[in-house]
Amino acid sequence: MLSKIVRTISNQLILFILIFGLYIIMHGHVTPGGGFQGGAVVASGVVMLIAAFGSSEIKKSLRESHLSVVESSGALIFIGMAFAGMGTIFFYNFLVGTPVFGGIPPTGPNPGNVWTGGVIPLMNFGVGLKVMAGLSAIVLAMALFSSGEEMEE
Amino acid sequence: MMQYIPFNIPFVAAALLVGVALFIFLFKRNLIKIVMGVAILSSGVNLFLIALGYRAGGVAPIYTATPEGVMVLPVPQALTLTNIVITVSVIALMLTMVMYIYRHMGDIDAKKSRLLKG
Amino acid sequence: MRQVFAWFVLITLVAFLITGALLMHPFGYPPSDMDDYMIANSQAETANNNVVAAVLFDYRGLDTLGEATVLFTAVTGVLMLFRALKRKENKL
Amino acid sequence: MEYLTVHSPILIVAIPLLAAFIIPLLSRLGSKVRDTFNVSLLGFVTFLVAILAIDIYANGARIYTLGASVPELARPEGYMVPVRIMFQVDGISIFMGLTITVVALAALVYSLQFVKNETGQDRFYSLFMLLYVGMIGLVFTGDMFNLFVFLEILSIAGAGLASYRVNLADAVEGGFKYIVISAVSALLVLFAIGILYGQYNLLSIAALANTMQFNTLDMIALAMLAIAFVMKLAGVPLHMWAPDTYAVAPAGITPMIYMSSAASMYALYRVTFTLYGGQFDTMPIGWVVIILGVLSMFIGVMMAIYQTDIKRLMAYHAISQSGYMLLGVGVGLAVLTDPVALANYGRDAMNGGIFHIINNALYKGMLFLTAEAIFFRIGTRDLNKMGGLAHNMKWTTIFFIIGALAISGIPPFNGFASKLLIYESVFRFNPLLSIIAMFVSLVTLASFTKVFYSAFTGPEMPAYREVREVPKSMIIGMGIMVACIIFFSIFPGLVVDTIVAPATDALIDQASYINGVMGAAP
Repeated sequence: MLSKIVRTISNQLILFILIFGLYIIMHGHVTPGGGFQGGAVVASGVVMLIAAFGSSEIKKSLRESHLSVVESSGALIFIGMAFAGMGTIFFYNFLVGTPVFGGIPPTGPNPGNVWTGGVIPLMNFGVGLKVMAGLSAIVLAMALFSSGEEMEE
Repeated sequence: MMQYIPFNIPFVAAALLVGVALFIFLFKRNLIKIVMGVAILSSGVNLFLIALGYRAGGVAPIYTATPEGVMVLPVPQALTLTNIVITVSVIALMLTMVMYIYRHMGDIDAKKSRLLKG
Repeated sequence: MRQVFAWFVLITLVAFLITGALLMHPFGYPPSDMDDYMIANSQAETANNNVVAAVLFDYRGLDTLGEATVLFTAVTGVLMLFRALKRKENKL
Repeated sequence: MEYLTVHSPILIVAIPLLAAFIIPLLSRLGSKVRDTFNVSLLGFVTFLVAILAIDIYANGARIYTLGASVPELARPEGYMVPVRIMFQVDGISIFMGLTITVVALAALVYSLQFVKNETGQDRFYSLFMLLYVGMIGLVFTGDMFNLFVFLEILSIAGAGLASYRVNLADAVEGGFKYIVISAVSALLVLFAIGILYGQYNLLSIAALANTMQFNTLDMIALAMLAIAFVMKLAGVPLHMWAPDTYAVAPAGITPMIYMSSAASMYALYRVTFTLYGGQFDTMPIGWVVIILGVLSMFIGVMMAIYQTDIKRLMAYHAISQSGYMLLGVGVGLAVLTDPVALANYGRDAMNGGIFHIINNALYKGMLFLTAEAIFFRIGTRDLNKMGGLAHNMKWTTIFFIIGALAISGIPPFNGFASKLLIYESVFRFNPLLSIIAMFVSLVTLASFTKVFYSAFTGPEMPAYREVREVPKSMIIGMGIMVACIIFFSIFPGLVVDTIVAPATDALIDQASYINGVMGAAP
């Protein structure tokens, strides 16, 4: 556990990091970014918390089994979107032209519209969930192991 | 092709990074250094891929509020992103194993291990 | 002997790599048949401003699924290795 | 049914992948549910592989383009190069797919009891499915970068599983060695893909083969790909990892890791035959493959003689047997541009080499399982400490005898069928190679006789009086493989004609692979 200053500041900062990460995830189809990058940003926030509070403190509120469930669901969202296109073909972008994220941007440079992209924003969301949970779980498990704590099964 | 040599510096840099990594694999026996070698090898490959996709004077291949003009190739960027994530995964697993080896042997020098010597 | 051999291997490989690098297409002027199609059609086909995202999730979607799978594999592997060995007799 | 046939290439990959994601959630319902789910799911995938195989043997190779509007639309309409990822399943792919699926089914059934008392089983099965996905995707894909991604999936899953028994120091070290080798070889593959992509701006194997110019850069890329795949398949100068990793991996996983080496061998064949085949004179590459094969055969078996650890011994035999496959297919590769020689003996040599892949996967996998069954009951892999196990482990003994006879190429068994094909055809190419191959086979027999005598025969040892036969699921797992071995032994001609010959044709016939994607030749 680090000093009180670090703990207070990271407590405040985590909110901004989360919002920034979510922004990167949800705007992946319009601006640079996407699920992997945004997920990594959020996971870095979790790593900051682990560094500030110590892994045993974090373990009380964040268990790897929960992270594992979040990760599995993120992966399921991603592969589920791919399977949902199976009416035509695997990975078919079936939402283009429908009311849900179906807007088609004008060809050429344009100001950008979040309500476009078909399945891509949803896939980005799934990947984002998966990456943030996965990377956090890795770091948490490593921190717990090196501090000598036994993990649940 | 010889007249292009001055423009090919990024490719040469990538090749040298790969060479540094190969040097580590051939001469270093510390497990952490081997993991770093994998990271450097991966960086070399990433640099190579990204350099492949550059087009002179190109902008990022994103249409949102972008200036008119030629765009750099998008596929190498996707390949690089894939390779970065894969490298992160490989390194995480490698470090896990190194932690276990350290716990078992109290040392991370491959020369002291029966299996890893070769 | 082993050292000499290792140096020989290293120098040969690096020479190969640098030859390869020098023979590549001129930096900044790549061939671009496949990529031009993606740049031109990503907005119409995938309704997407970000061409890289279109490549990642649509044109080469399976690669991204594979990449996500690699990350999943690594996380599963790490958590499996760090598991408690409680139910076993021969603990660490 | 129609729907399943059309979409079976992707379903075979995607359903186990979905299962791997679900298993961590599902195992909260209890281990019975999870085990039933796993076995029935892999059974369903086996069924899908079977219907895809029937379709391919009837109607020829299949293309499945992901994300296009129809599966066969490899290129966008009116455009000259393929843009999307495609699965391209032809004779050799489905041959490997069948082999991998049979081995995976047996290994899964075997594992059910084997890991019953360990912790972390849900993740074990999740990784098992991912390893299967990696292998099957590697053999189905028609895209270079996709091949790299699947190579990484199988490497990481394999390394994680190899060090499953983390309480043993050797296990973690074996896994570490495997992952370092895998990471380096995969990154070399990626570098080679970068070179090819930079020159042609293509990633599809068929389109690359179509535009290949065979200049210096292509040769550098070929060298890198070959080094990487030989490293991964444990061919001899780069075989150091194999004994360590095979020896420590848990049962059920050793055959799977062995199959992932075979999948890398498939990748080597795919690159040398399909990507670099054609007009180019393949004689030198063929000789390189032949020399690698002979070295692997000879050095592998010579190292095996001295081993006292039963699984290390079998691992060296696995290296040695890979040599036969490389030898057979290498002869075919060397004469690829010579139609007369190809028809005379090249095709037979390749048939032998490819038939040996499936034979070897079956009996070698089975032998690994019997070795692990012994370890399961008596807790040691040291041959000097074993003895008299035939008294108590009857099934294991019978299975071991069948496997040992098959691997040594004793007549009624399937190992003899494929080895005979190799001997005869290689003899006409170069008699010396054939004599070496026969000699290696004799040494293999000697080595397995030694194992049999020291482990199974002799008086009942007092320490092992309480040893019982292994649990039922382990016997069933081994039994699946033995059933296949016996079937292949009785009908070798049928098997060669039905599944091996199409695989050979698919490797030789580069033009139809290209035409599948690029359309008829101009």
